[in-house]
Amino acid sequence: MSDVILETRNLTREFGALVAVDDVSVSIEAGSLHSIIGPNGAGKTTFFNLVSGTLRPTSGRVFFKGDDITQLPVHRTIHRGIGRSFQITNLFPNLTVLENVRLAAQAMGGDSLRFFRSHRRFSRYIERAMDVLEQVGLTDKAAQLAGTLPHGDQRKLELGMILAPDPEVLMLDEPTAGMASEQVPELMHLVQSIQESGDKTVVLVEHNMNVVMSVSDRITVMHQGALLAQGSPAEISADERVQTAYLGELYKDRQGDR
Amino acid sequence: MTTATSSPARRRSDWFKENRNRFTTLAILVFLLLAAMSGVERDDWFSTIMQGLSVGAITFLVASGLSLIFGLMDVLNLAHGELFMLGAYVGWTVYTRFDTVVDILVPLLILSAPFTLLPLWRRLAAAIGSTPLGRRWAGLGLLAAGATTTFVSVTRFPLVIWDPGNFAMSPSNFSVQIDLGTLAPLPPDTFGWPAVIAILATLLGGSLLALGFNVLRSQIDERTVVTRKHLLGFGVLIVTAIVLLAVKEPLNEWVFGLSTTWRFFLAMVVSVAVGSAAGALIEVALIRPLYDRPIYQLMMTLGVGFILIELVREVWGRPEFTMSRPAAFNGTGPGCPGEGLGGFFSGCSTLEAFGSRLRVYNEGFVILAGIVVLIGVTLLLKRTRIGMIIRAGVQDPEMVEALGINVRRVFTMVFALGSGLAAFGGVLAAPSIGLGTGMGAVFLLSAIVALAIGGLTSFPGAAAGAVLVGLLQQIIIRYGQSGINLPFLDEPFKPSPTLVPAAAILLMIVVLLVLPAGLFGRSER
Amino acid sequence: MSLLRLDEVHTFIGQYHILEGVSLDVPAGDIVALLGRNGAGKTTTLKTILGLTPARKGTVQLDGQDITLRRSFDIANMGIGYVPEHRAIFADLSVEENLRIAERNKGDLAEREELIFGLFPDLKRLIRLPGTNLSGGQQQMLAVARALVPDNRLLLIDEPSEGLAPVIIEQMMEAITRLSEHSTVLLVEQNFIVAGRLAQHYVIIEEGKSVKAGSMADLVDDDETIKRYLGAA
Amino acid sequence: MTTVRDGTTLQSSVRRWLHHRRGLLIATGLMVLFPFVVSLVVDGQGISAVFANDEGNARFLQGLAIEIFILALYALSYDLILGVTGLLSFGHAMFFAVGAYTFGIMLKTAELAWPTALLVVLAVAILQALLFGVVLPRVKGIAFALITLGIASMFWIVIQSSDLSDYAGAEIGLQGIPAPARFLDSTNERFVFYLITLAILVMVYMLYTRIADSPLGKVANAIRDNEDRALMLGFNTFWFKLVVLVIASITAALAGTIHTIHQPIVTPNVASLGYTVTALLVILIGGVGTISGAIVGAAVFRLLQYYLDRWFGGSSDLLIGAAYVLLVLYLPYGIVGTWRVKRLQIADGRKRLAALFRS
Repeated sequence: MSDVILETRNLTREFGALVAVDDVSVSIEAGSLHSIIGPNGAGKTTFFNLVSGTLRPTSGRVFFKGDDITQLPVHRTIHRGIGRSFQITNLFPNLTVLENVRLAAQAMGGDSLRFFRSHRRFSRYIERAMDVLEQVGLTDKAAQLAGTLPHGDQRKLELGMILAPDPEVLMLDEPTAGMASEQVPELMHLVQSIQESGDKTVVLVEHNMNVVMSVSDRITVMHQGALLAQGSPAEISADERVQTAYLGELYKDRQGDR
Repeated sequence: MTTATSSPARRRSDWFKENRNRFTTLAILVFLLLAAMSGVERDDWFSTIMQGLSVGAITFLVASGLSLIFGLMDVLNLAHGELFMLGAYVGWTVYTRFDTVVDILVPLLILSAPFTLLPLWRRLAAAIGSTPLGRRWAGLGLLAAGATTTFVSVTRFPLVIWDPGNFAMSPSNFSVQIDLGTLAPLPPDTFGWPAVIAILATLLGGSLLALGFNVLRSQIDERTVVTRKHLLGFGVLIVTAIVLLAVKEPLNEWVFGLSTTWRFFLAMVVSVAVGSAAGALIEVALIRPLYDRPIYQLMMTLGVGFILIELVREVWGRPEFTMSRPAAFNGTGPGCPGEGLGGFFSGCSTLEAFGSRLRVYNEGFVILAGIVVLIGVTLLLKRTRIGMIIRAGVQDPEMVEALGINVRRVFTMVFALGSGLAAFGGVLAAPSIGLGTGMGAVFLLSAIVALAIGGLTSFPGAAAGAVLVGLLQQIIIRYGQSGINLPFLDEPFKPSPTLVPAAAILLMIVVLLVLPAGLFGRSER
Repeated sequence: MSLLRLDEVHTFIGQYHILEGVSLDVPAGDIVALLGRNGAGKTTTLKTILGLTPARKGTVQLDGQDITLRRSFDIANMGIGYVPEHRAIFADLSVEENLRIAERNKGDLAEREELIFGLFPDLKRLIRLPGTNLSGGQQQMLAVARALVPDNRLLLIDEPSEGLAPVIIEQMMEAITRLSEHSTVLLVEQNFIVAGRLAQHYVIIEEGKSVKAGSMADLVDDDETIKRYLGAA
Repeated sequence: MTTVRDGTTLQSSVRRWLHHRRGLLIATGLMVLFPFVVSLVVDGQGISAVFANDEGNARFLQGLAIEIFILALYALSYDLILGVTGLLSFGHAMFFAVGAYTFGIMLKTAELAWPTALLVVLAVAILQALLFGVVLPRVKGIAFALITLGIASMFWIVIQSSDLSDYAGAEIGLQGIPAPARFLDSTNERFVFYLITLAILVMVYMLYTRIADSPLGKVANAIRDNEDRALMLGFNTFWFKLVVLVIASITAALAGTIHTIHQPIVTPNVASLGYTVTALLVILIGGVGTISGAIVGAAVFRLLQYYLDRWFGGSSDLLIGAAYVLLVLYLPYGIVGTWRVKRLQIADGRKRLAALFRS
């Protein structure tokens, strides 16, 4: 068993009476691809927000490589090496594609407060950004305004912005949301190659069951804020509770037909 | 980002916990006020409170409109203070120079009459052709032609004899000077042309303008037909104008024969009407095109405020006016000052109560008017359908529109209502503080401070904030007379009256830093 | 005869090009499910029909009438009810006011009281409560009920099952089935099981484009399509 | 877009710099020659008249130009806050007025030498930016606008209150400020002072274009576009906003200082909301967020104001207000902004034309 890189202990977040995340303890192993699934409203995005520091938990803690990062503000968790993407496209629409990624790369360096040199002199960020753009396949659109990209390319750009700072853990919130089905395998392949080649950990929230089952090392199922099941893809697809709660009655019937 | 999807059912204890900051702040504020009051001599405290409430009432009238507008459409109307000022000037004009109102009203009615025939212009506009560029130039050309015609014809009406300088004179003074020959305005019969031609030319001008605006409208709408209702509206406007023109002299005499109380009442009605109309016009013509550019909207209202000030300077000139209190609140002599709270109805200018002397107008009538507006608007919001729509719109205008309600029209109505309230505040304030082009900025600042303290979108918050600001200001003024013993000064520090608004602003900054959403405001949704 | 028809609709939100060609037909009297992944543009399609995010290209027709450029309130008044994704219950208004605000003519609510409270008996009990005090399920009921107050021939319902407990989903499905006897329904639904049970037709949206449409009965057996576009099941 | 670090010689990089900056260099040169041209052509006097500080159009127009330079400096600083970083501050007049008043009081009441006074201005400018900075992490958007409006209004009220009349001269303002030095004297050494202000403006402009292009400026752009996202990229946006405020505050205070030397009178007007609106108007005319727009806008605004006042007298403010409203409605990108947008279209058209000929 490899080391645990990211761990939550009894993480709970309430919005008034609604318990969006309810006593969730998850351990994510370094170098693994760990998926979190669950129906809409299961609390996956809130869970992401708690881990990345966008939201504060009502109770419970988050550990990264053994350090307690529960109270760290969001910009600090990124510097620790946790990159996080968004379900809803969240870019700088009036800046170019290159600039979006370049900024993400620049955020990691210490020169962002320098104001007397042209940003072009810090060519390592531009080089890094171009590398990333090539990785996600947006090189030829580098000069375009991010807001004018088609939806699928915006998803790729979003991924690029996570990659640019070279984080140890990538938290991807439905990276394929809204993408054309032809592009999905391509993107997932990319995610997988990043995970394998760079010794990175990927935490993935995804709706696409096929994708999840084929790429994940481990799967966590959430339902109505709480942890329903954890295990390998095989274990999860065999788990009765998961099938009834998440995949639904109809799915079970159809499975029976086969 | 999406967080939880539903807004939760709150338990009572949660509610208290969430509002802890709010209660603490409120408690500290009350404590501070009480502590401040304890330093004031006993005889003074009642009148200080009443004066504070009076200033608070005027501030509230400005703040309430500001709050309604901001709540519903997210526009911080920085021209609101100038609408307040406009209300004061219009009210003053009706009060002291009713004759000018008739003179202005006649061409205005004629000019606006063609606008009632909207379907006609829409059909004509639709016939004009549909290339965007062509329509644009045609529309601008029509507007220019209309404006020129209007300008030439309107100056043929008797209103031209009202030189700005003349406004400063009382009607009697004015007629005396004319009799003496020291003042020689153009005689009213220098119509230039016969009245009929002037009227027709104005009608033409109005028609050209109406057509021009409709040509410039992007949507072509051919569905509408001129109905009897439209014709009726047109007829009423024209007939009113002609009748007014005919009965001008006797009407003026009759109005000047009324008591100042009645004239004050008339002034309130007219300035609220003018304020509302101006507000609606500003919203439709200038704010609406900018709904998707909020920062420009803010800049626009700022610019409109400056234009209103300059317009007032053009029309009324630069001197500052005073306005006498209406007769019902201006009595002196035997039986005055009135005794106790019953003195309110004695017709005296002052009354004695709780060991303090109060001015019936300032500390009685104004506060009363403020309370009436507070209750009236609260009822409007809570009990009527339009109030329901406003409350819903504050939260989610898109959903309201999706229910089949014309939200834009509601926006215009609320803007008009808010502007009307500000104008009402202006006319109420005029007898106690006088008129000047700077009055708007002063009260806008107070109103913004009050709103920020109370919570930008909260109507009760506007009232609470306004009262707090009013009280605080009066207490500071009172200390300005007696002095505060500060630990590090030898002599008591006597803040000058000019420093008064600064105290309220300081309070605002502190409150905003503790509670960014204000006392009653809802924090971010 | 189709009640609603979208033809190559393109919609932008600010700089973002969200819909890149959506065409669909909603036959009168049926339930049509709009399917697709998160972010595909389903909600925007509903908003475009209502004119809340107006189409820049293409046409929207209601009953043969072009409504593309009409204002939202105008479109709604032609008989379209909208149940938005996050319910959009007016928190400051009581349950009764939330219903009353939807009246187009005085007395609409009184006329349909029986239907509404028959479907959702809970609401009658809560009638005086402010909207903010309702639970998620109750809010969803209220949102549907609100769309029923005026006489609507078309209902646009966005994710009625989202975040609800299974029991309440059942109740909601029951309600939608019953109200579809009165009006046509265009339904956005993530939960394929719910959509499969309710709708007669489906339209799949992907990357802002409508890519596939047909009868729901066919789709339920079409594993290939489900796998490809919907991912689940 | 990638930069290539090749073995460029010093000579070629200087040449490239000159080429890159040719517009600015030409404009600066023209402005240096401007008084001589006016003196020769309009007044019919010799070149020496300019040095001799003689009365005439040349002297008057130099004064007007200095006012434009001051306004441009002030507007530049506002453009950095509002246009580049997207912070809507309604208290910018205070940044200017604090510089003007501090410098005046230091010279007149404290009788300091001008370099010391300048240091005091610098310190006060940094201090007031920090004061604005205190509220930065708490409030955003409209609340920030309100608080800055509040702070500036307080300053405006305090500065004209009678309590401080010994220092700030209450409503009349600060008068009788001595000239700080022989060469810092707009009355007796106008041409020298003209050149100094021109030089300052050119330097500040170059600094500002650099800032806008620097890593800091890029983060500022990101904050303007989507602050939450910038935060989630790992930028602690508070520091960036604070640095921007400090730079803008120092620039505006410098503009205020020059104003004090030029006018030798400081009135409370320069602290009023109206003066913030002036800055807003200037960058609106020039183009929000374009940097050079601030200078173009300042020139257009001041000349417009001057000529409208000459032609229409009292009604000129009304006309300026109307122009403002039309600008907001119909020309939101301003002169420079619109030109930049159209320039691409023009270049596009030219390319299409060329392609047409080639085929």
